Amino acid sequence: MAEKTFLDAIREAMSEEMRNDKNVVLVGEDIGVYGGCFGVSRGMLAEFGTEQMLETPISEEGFMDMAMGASMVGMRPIVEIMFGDFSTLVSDGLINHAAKYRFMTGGQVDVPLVFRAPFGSGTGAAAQHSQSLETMYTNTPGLKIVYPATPYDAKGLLKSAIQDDGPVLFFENKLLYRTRGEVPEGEYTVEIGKADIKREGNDVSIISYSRMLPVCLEAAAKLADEGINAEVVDLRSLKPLDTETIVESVKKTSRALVVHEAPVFGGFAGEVVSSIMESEAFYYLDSPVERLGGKEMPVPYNPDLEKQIVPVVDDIMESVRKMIKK
Amino acid sequence: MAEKTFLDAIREAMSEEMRNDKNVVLVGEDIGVYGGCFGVSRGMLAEFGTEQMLETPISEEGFMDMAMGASMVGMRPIVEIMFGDFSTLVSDGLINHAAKYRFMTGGQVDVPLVFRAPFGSGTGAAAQHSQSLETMYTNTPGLKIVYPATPYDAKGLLKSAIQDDGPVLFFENKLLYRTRGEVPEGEYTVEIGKADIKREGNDVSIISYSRMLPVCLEAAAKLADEGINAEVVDLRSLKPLDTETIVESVKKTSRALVVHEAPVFGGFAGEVVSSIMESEAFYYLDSPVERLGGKEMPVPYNPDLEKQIVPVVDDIMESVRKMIKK
Amino acid sequence: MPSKGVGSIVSICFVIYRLFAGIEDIKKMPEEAMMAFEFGKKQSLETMKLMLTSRRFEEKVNEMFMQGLIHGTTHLGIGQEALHAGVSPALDADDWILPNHRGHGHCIAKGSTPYDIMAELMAVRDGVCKGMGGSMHIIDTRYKNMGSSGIVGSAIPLAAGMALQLKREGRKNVVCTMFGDAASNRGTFHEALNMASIWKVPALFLCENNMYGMSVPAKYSVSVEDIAVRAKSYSMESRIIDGNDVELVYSTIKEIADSMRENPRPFLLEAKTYRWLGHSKSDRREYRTKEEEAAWKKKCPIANFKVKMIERGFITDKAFDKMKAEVEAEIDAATEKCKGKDRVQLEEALNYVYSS
Amino acid sequence: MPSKGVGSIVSICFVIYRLFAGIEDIKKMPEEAMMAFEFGKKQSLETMKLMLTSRRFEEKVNEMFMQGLIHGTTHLGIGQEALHAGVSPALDADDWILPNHRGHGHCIAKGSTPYDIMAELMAVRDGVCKGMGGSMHIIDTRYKNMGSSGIVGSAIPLAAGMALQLKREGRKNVVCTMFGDAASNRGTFHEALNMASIWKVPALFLCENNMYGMSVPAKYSVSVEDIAVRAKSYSMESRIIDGNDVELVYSTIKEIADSMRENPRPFLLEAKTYRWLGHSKSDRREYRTKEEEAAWKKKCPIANFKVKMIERGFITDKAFDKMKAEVEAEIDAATEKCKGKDRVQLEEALNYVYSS
Ligand SMILES: Cc1ncc(C[n+]2csc(CCOP(=O)(O)OP(=O)(O)O)c2C)c(N)n1
Ligand SMILES: Cc1ncc(C[n+]2csc(CCOP(=O)(O)OP(=O)(O)O)c2C)c(N)n1
Ligand SMILES: [Mg+2]
Ligand SMILES: [Mg+2]
Repeated sequence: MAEKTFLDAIREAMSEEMRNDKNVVLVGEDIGVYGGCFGVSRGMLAEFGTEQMLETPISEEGFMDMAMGASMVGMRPIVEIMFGDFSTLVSDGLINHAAKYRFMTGGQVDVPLVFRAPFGSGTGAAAQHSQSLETMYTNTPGLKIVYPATPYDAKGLLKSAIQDDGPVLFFENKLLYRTRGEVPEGEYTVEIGKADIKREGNDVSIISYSRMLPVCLEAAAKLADEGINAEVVDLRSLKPLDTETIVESVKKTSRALVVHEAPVFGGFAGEVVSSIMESEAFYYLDSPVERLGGKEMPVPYNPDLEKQIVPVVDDIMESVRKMIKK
Repeated sequence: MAEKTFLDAIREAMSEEMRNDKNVVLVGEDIGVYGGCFGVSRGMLAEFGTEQMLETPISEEGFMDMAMGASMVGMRPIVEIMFGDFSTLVSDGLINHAAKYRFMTGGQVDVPLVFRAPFGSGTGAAAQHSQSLETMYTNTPGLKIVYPATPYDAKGLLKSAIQDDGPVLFFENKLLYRTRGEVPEGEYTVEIGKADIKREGNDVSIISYSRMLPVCLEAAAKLADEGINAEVVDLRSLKPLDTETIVESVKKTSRALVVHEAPVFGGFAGEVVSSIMESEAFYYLDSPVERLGGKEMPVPYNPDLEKQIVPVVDDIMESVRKMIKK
Repeated sequence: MPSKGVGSIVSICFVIYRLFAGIEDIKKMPEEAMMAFEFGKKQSLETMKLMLTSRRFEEKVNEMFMQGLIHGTTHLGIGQEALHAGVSPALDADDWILPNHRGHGHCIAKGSTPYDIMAELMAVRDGVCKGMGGSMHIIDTRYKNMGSSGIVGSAIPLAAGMALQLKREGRKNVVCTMFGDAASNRGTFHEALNMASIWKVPALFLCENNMYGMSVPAKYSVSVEDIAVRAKSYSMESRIIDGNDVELVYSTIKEIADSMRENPRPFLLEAKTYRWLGHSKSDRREYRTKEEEAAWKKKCPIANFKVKMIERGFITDKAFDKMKAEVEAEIDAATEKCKGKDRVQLEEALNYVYSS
Repeated sequence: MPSKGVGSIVSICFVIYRLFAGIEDIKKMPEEAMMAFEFGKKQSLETMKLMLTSRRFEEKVNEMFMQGLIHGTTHLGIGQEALHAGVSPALDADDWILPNHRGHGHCIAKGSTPYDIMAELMAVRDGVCKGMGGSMHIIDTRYKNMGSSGIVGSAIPLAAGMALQLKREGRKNVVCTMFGDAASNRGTFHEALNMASIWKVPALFLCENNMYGMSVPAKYSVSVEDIAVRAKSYSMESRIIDGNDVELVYSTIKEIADSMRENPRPFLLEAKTYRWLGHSKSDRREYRTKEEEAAWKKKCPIANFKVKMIERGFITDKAFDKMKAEVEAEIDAATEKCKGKDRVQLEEALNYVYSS
């Protein structure tokens, strides 16, 4: 298997699907000659031309809605926004339209649309270009949400998302773009709604997704040196959430720590905590489930602070150690 | 004390504050002669004139942003949108701007803006006019969010919101508008960030807010007939959340049920559950904390279904009974 | 739906005339040429029936509301029947429409029966959307009606996107979206018309300027006298017409749509009209005068077309009354049929949430 | 900032001339009158210094990026100095500006020192925003600079709202917001200009049309040749100017702003210009030709104004070089001063989240 970057994996998934189906169209700003703000689509214009690469004006709300309109009559658009923060500009299309048209029409219409957006801090882009806004969408029936952490999962999940007949939000993290991992050459998909145990262990379940996953894995590796055997669960899909895998893991380990980049308060971890609370895993708990996430502030430009507001390896190790001592 | 409707309470709070300060301005669609989509501002145009009543075109994003701009140089706007569902159109103003300008400018600028929006189903308005979208905002540092259930709290919290120097989201529920309660004549405020025990009890804490609160109270009254003594906690503010009151209540009752109208999955209850999980109340729990909320579907027009997708008195009683049996 | 026979031929002549005449010539075009378009008898009768159906349907909905037999809210299109009967019949069956929230009449004109829609309003399973959508979301894909969004102005980009896909597929079809004067103040209008223009998509943006957005006069909220002027911002063609003249609506739509088929590009058409009733059921109409309402009622599209039909010998008072009674009976029957019909249950509704 | 003495007098005469001349007269206005506006010596020197400061500041930022001494990203305004030096000096101290993301030069022209801004870019406490905002959010309320939003186009309604409040308070001040060609495609542009028009707020919408939004040519993304045309959609006055001619920029802004003070209303001004460097640091500029870049470099606002100054005997080559060296030294010193300055700590930053 070839080692590829997360970014290459995304490009490969799109390219394969676009080759298979001329109705798969990438829609977004500066995706053509420029190759996309982060270079995701670099080189694709040459192969797919303007028929499958729709370069848009700065009109996020409008092009999201246009893509959705097109998707109702045969297009299978992949809508890219430059920064996930601009979610605010497309939320009407996603929440009030894409998520609801199939339902409101009594099943007459499908919206096979993929929405791709890069989230996260760590690039010095400050408060309006660094957020993790998944909770804008996790409470919306009708949407599926995936948030991969590895190149393998990115490619497999993106292909599943493109093949899905409903709207799927595919969230990316900027700091993962250059990370590498094995990506098989052939066709494969990763099922939406299935978590993945990225490391097995018995002492504690560290449950995470996206950019925090490698941080959790690093913490787990270091904890192993201390004799603590952490299991690391990669949610991969936030909606639907693979409660079963979470519950099985926690039943085995009796402890759980949920980690994400978004601020703790109101963050997605609350859902994970509740899913444990409501399952039989609750009765297996040796200590309360804990959450680690971003601090309660907009992302600062100041790089010292920018680093301090998201959980780091030490924070995770410290939380786990305390939990185990209890 | 006079019995007033929730709607009158809101009008009274706005009118009092507008009388005290000419820079308090109501901004929104059809708020003048029409008196607002739900009649909240009926009669106010005569007293406050167009100087303090800014009737807008259908340009939600634009007038939210304009109000915010005005607020940075002296206005204290109260922005009303007709349906909370149009939150999607103003989320850029609220999440990327209002919540962040004070922070991004290192404290140079305050945004004393109140955003009012009516949420909720039960009026036959279907999927795009019936949502409860509080979780679009609960994960945003920089915003305060209140969601009152009684006319008394509505008036007191709205006055606090208007007096606050930062952005406050004031959420309303359409089905509460015509409900009545005592509202004192004089000036008073309710502090943002304080929950309220609306009924004392020892057997279980039913934690809720807004429209579900009266439903919970009704369930509690009926449970009393069965000898079950429920305490009903009205959160009133979602952000900041009064964790202390929640924890004290749960320590006393050893059981908790969280109830809201928004869909369960990804709903705000997750935050409440986590706050219990993370506190000493966890060790007092006799049974896992449970959640009740909306079903995983857009709000249907079909009125039979519309009633079935939100928790009713029986659902709450049933959950409590099961919890107590455990 | 009216047959397109007679009218179409006249209309095609008219289109050819206009195509060969340059812009200057159109301005100088003799009155007779401008007035040239008239429906033949058959089309006149069909058109009248459509207008009467639209009007009666709305009256019936109003009654049903009063009786508490329909819940929620609704926006009635009485007064705007010339648009209902003029637009969809001028389109091809495979052209799409996206009416706004005030669109029952358009939906009927495109093909849905009064029963299909009344059933939706009564939230029974036979409704076009199985009772899931209600009045604000009458969508009937059988007749290429992608219906309305309840978010004012958001269907404008949806329509532009649909037109883009039709063009990509090489279909010679157009998408016509109707929206109000007030909707033209949404940012979506601007973004969609700009993109429609740069990508030359066959989208016909039809602004039904009925002078009010809820209680707010367009004179106050729209910074320009004629909304059609806004087309200039997108290098887009535009035109203003009397939206109460059904023959003019029909011939204009036909001319534009046919021209768009050959040469795909967007068009902004502004039709001046008026809604007789309140914005929605709870509207006291304090924001406008009885005189204004009376003046517009004189421009009733039905009454005025009836006069023409009588003049042309296509109908008599008696025949008109008979047609009206028939329409009334038909709608009453359709409404009766809805009563007691079963509704979708929770299990089934869950199937509509996610695609399978 | 340049003194407003000499230039102002000329400018006022010019304004009076234009005010008395009707629109028709302006069109017929003799070339000489149009060309009448020239800076005096003092203002010329100050203006030149401002342009050089803007240019040198950006060059320095570029260097600092290359050296890894500034992180994040930045959008440099080299080539657009005539706008920087022409706009804010033409405004009153109590007029507000809201530059876009490419706005360092405007911020300096409005009053912030290079140190204030460089400190922000280096994220130290002395930065205008205490290091919380960075390049995309240079806000300095001391000088009535409400800065840029990183969300392209969203500052347009913010500016309109500020202007509304100034008008409510009866202040005779204007708000000038700068935005790019690409920003004119955002829905916020449409919504804000419509409301600015109906409420007649003193907002000067300045479109800095530098022909590209990132890699996308305005010719592709903007459906109209001149963005100023879009003013018609809002019954708004507009004008197009050469954005590289600093005297023209200054006199135009002054004329419009002064007229808005007396008679509050919005205005759309389009200034044609060009950014010499890439959109941001990672841009390879594959979307445009070297020839095009070279042609625009010939229209360098600094070089061209230097020629005029020499012709008018206001400066010599030597004096120019000296000024350049001084500016360079000043910016180097400001930059050095930033190094090692302390940064805000977490506890303090928490205070900025919520108003107290
Ligand atoms: C974005 C949005 N804002 C407000 C509303 C509430 N609303 C529904 S219809 C309407 C008036 C629309 O006026 P116009 O576009 O002129 O259409 P008309 O009703 O006159 O046909 C309003 C304010 C809405 N549904 N969506
Ligand atoms: C809403 C939004 N979309 C996209 C971006 C990314 N972006 C930043 S600047 C820019 C180009 C803006 O072009 P223009 O408005 O012409 O200003 P210029 O950079 O040319 O000065 C883009 C696409 C953004 N910041 N905000
Ligand atoms: Mg209207
Ligand atoms: Mg530009």
